[in-house]
Amino acid sequence: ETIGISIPAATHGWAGALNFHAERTVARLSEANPDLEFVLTTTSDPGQQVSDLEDMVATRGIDALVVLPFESEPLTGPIQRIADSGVWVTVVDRGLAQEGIENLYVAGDNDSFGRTAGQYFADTLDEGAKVVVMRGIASTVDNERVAGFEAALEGSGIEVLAMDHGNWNRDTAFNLMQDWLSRFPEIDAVWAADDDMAVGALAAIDQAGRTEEMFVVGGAGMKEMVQRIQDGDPTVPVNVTYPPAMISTAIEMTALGLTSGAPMSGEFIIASELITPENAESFYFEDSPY
Amino acid sequence: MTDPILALNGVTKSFGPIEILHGVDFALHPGEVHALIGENGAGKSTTMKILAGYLDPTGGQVTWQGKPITFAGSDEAEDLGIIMIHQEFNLAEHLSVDQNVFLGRELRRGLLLDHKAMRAQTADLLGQLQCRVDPGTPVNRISVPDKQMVEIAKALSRKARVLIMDEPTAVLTERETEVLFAQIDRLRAEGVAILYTSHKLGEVKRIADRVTVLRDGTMVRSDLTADVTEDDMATAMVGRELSDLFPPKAAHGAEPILEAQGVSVPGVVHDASLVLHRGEVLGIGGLVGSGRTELAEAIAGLRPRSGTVRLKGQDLPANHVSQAMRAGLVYLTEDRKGAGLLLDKTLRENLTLGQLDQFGSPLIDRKREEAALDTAIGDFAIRAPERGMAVGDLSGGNQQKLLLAKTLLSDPQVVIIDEPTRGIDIGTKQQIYTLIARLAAEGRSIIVISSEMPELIGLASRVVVMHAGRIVGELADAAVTEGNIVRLAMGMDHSQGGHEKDSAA
Amino acid sequence: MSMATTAPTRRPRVNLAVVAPIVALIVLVLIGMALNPNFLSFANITNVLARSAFIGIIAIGMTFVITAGGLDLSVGSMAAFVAGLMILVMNMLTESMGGGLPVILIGIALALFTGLAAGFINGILITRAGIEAFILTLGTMGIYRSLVTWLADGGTLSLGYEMRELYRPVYYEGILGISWPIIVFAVLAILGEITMRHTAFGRHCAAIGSNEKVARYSSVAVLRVRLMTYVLLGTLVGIAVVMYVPRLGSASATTGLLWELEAIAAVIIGGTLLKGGFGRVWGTVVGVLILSLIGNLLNLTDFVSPYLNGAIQGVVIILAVVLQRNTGAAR
Amino acid sequence: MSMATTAPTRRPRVNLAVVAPIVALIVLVLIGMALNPNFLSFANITNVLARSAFIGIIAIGMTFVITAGGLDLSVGSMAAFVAGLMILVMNMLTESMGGGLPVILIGIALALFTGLAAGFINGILITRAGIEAFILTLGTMGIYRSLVTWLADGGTLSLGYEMRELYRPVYYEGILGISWPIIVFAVLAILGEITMRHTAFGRHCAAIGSNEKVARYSSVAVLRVRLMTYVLLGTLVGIAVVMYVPRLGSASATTGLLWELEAIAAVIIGGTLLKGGFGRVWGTVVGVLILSLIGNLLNLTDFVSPYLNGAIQGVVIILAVVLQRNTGAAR
Ligand SMILES: Nc1ncnc2c1ncn2[C@@H]1O[C@H](COP(=O)(O)OP(=O)(O)OP(=O)(O)O)[C@@H](O)[C@H]1O
Ligand SMILES: Nc1ncnc2c1ncn2[C@@H]1O[C@H](COP(=O)(O)OP(=O)(O)OP(=O)(O)O)[C@@H](O)[C@H]1O
Ligand SMILES: [Mg+2]
Ligand SMILES: [Mg+2]
Repeated sequence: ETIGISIPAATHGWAGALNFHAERTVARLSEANPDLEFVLTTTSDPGQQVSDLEDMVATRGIDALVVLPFESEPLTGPIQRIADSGVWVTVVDRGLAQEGIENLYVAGDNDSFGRTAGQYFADTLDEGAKVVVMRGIASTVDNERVAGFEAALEGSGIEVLAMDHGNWNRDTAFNLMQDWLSRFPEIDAVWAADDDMAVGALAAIDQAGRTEEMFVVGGAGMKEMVQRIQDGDPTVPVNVTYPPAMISTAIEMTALGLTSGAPMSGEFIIASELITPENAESFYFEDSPY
Repeated sequence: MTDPILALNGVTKSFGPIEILHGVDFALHPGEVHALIGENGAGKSTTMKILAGYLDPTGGQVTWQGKPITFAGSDEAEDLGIIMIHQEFNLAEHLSVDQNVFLGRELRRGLLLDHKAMRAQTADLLGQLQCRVDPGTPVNRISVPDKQMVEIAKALSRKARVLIMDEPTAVLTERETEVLFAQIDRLRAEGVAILYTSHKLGEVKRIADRVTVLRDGTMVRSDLTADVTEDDMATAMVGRELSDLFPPKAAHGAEPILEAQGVSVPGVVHDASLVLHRGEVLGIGGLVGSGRTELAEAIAGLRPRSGTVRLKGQDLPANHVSQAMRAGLVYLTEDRKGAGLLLDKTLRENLTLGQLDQFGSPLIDRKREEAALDTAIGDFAIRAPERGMAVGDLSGGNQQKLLLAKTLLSDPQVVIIDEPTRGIDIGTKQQIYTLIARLAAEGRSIIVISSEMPELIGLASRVVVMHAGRIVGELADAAVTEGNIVRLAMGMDHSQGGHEKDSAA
Repeated sequence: MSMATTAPTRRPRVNLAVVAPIVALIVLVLIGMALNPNFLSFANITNVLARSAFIGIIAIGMTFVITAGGLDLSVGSMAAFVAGLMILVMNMLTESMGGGLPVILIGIALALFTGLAAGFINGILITRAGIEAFILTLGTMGIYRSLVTWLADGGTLSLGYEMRELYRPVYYEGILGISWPIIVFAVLAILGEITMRHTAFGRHCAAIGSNEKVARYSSVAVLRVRLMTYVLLGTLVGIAVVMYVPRLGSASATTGLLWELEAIAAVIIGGTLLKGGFGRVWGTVVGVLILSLIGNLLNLTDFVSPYLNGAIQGVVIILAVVLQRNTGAAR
Repeated sequence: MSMATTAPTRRPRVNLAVVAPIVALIVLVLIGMALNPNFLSFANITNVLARSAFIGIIAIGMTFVITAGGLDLSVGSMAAFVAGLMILVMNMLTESMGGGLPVILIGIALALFTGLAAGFINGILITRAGIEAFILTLGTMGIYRSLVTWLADGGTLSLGYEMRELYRPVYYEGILGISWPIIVFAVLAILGEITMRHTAFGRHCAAIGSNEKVARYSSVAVLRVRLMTYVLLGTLVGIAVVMYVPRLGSASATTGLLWELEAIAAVIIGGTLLKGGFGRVWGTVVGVLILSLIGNLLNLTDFVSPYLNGAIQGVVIILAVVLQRNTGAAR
């Protein structure tokens, strides 16, 4: 039996971790089940992802598909056709535009991701506090996170000074933060919609010597960040989870369904949790690359 | 006499602040060959470009059939039947011969090109010109003279009422020149007005009905050719009397300095051997395409070759120019534009390009470069309106002089000069001949490749002649005559002439 | 201009140059057959061909631009922008007109026109304002990419469900099992090849790329021909979009990412000279197929880490060109 | 080669061409001053200069490559690969040698050497195997990008904490408040300008780019000089990485993304001809600063949707070049 896996290429930290977990899971499962075959493809745009799916069906005869759609809308049609042809479909993280296509849905919750961080801001910051927001690459994911964040801030009286795209990239975030620091004499907190950007922002704040003045909340539970929370670093008080390991769950459940003949269908939505100094320990994974 | 078809009235032309033409008047008549002569940089090409619509006059008027006219571009002039053959090649190197000939006026059948007709007509035109180039060859694969013939074919393919030719024969041998003249005669008979430039005054005397002399952008005289002698023309151009063109030949030593043994270049040169002695001027004669250039380039390390080349007893590796140059052997290319000069760079940068290490290391000493340029401008009578101008804006002859200066800058022991006086005016020619003789007298050795028979005879004490890639004979001293060279070059006779060398493969 | 970097020994050139990309293609096909029996299946072949069509159609236009000595880096973003605009307008029309075939026809017309106009803007700025093509199209690349992000509000622009179903057959159906993109690509490739080799326009492109001054002196309308190459390219981008939108039914900031590099690579792999003066459309088609096949082959097997896919792609591209290194005159 | 698209009337060229990029730079500075009082603050100026240093150092090398008629698309990935390798080896050494200055010195030496070697590989394949530079470096771009992803196992390679603290000053400290990257960039720019204008190597680059055959006939060692330009560029990539790694102490698959385009754009904005034959290093420096300043200005203000940043960037790049359109000879 063959399982096809299609995920985005490792173009930023979180996706890298996703790749890492996917590969590790595949290696582990192939060893455990010699008669299971895996096809793992990574893509950098929706068009190519559709091509990969086509290839899997036409040349590899897959029995099940685990897919993290690059974008929901464009992938809906092609995945629906694959599902219609009788292939088991597990959709990871990004839901399709139409309900009921996939057999299994394993996902994080981007709205909750933003909302959790926003809630923390609303709870800890005073009215009139000034924050800046670093967004990711313009995409649906980014829009959902930011919408959640903004919704949580609603009515808290916190002022968003500026919001711009750090493109989930450390260097871009570093430059952006440097410029914001020159522009705003007072910043109380930074929200970065991903930990990679938080790393860049922290370096810039450190350089400007303004670490005392503000805190930074990123997201997705990068090792480095969790460590700092554990150490009680006041600049990095909390973090928000968005576990890349969800791909492992999806692959494992799919494989289990194929081999045991007891299909595991349904929805697994993994809501984002707040990582605090108290619970940080349980979010630290020594050997994860992320 | 017929009415003039195209005329200039007090035309002036300036490039920036510098005025190049100071009021030129003359008229072209149907069925007449009008020659325009003058020193390098006198403004001949500029005048021609104005007539053909490539340049606008700054002042004065161009008249067409008596009426003033301004051309929006060369297309407009061409529509009237004014066709110009440029001094510099005007061919797209990536395209084939027939594509170039019909460029801009392709023949079509419906929407599509009529390849067959174009190829056939090109073959026809080349046939008329006795040029054996295959119409399908890309232009970057054909030799310089062949390019000139293609250029002529291109002009002939257009229905010309006025044909303007800027030094068409500069790179042609006498045989091709004859072919061209036959065409000119035909066109003249058909009533085409022809404007013609050349630095070969003998040609002018032969072909032209009327000759106009330009000096420094001013017309100095305009006469019927029948009324003037070559000497008159030269005097009018240069502004002084010219004594004997060629200096006396000095005796040379017996010590061989350059020995080429069995040099072959696949497909072009076969087993060529020659010896050059210290202080000698050796000529290489032959027809277009006989392989002289290839042989010279092979010797100079510019081409892959087999066989040995020894300079002062030391082997020179194949395809290694800088080593040859360091050993004291240089080659002056016949392809000035393609291989000789960087047209978009200044005189100074071109002059020193091959010898930069002479001018200081690691940093280049600009002052010494400027000094070298001063010397070159003096020695070779280079006329540049501005020191800092791009070489491409120099007149053709002045480019050639700069190329000579550049090549000789390394103070070489052995110089191979391919067409040394291509496009150079008669006054400067004399200077260059004197220079060559002086170099030989100083103990340097020179190989002259020339398609101008008098030049070979006047300069070289010994001439080897090539035919179809082989050295077919060698002539010395009194045997160096036009007849002997031509016979060997045509491949007609292998036993004539002085002591002939056995060169069979 | 042409400085045939003469290698030590002269090799027989012409044949190798012509044959090389085809040989590379055949080698890839053989590898594919060895790797997976399904490789030559009808489904796989049509998949590969159909998905090549977008880049392929664009690369045909790029061949003319490059042959005439130009370059266009904006085609990928332009495609995204045209697709975004097309979807937006079609959605609006569906609301007001209630959908149906007319909306699709208007959408197609709009895509073609927008492509043409975008090409015209590039062309006019390059030829009249005299801006270096590389910089100008780098600039418009950023502009179109931004515009589509802005149109989509950072997310994805999607065609309404009903319209998508109606429009879908343009990508997925065809004649005799051969889908429309393949047919259109093939027809355009043939037309392109004929235009390049058998019309004055094609010849003038080569002449301009070879030596602009010579072309001008030979009364070729240099600026107009050059402008036309960009307009042609823009229109072909429009056609590619018309084929692309029914495939995914959406456009976002990532649509058409890096298409420009892929198109240029295909053109050069096909033997067209990057500095202009010589171009061949059939070579470009082969180049596009080579690039598509590499991606397809990597999906057929999994003997390496997916991280290294890019490396294998890089190596194959280089090898494909090494085969024909003798053609490349100027570099 | 150079066919100065002669417009009917000749305009005074030289001055405008020289002044144009500087004018563009000054205009940007004035806009910055008007938009935000902090723009001219010492901190902002040094930030902008320091972050320009990476691309700037690379663009200096790119100026030579382009002047000699070449191109290198691989520099961004190469930088990422060199950085990744450097970090990996430094981490390994820290384990075995226990950290300290020697590890940093070895890391620096490794970065320089790897950069040089990578440049050499590009150069040797382009000059000896005769592969079109565009394609070859597109291939190596994919290869290096893949390799760094693979080295990082898809994630991020981070320098150990201790080493990072030790190495940090190389980016953040300097002399008299001027940080090392700025100093190194300035020194290399001056050296580059001198090399381009006052040494045989610079002249030879321009000669080769202008007409390779003429250069060969003038006994310029064409292949060697061209190879040298790639080696120089590779080494400068190494130097840029040495400055880059201490900044964030990490490298990933996204490091150096699109640096190649930015470097090439800077070179061309600075007035170097894309087709080769003429280059100026100071222009490149101005080009880099223009590009950095645009980004900086956009971050210092928010009068438009951030989605449109790319569009504004595009427009400014085009405008900067329009100012000097008269320089661009061949296009
Ligand atoms: N585009 C230009 N810009 C500046 N000066 C120019 C330009 N074109 C020609 N000149 C100058 O005008 C003068 C006349 O040049 P022209 O080419 O007409 O000479 P010519 O009589 O044809 O000489 P030759 O016999 O050497 O071909 C020269 O001094 C030349 O340098
Ligand atoms: N790059 C090339 N490729 C193919 N053929 C060439 C090439 N260069 C020259 N030839 C051909 O080689 C032959 C010899 O040319 P060459 O230039 O050596 O002749 P030449 O004796 O010097 O005559 P000329 O007076 O024309 O200079 C010609 O037929 C020419 O067309
Ligand atoms: Mg002239
Ligand atoms: Mg010759």
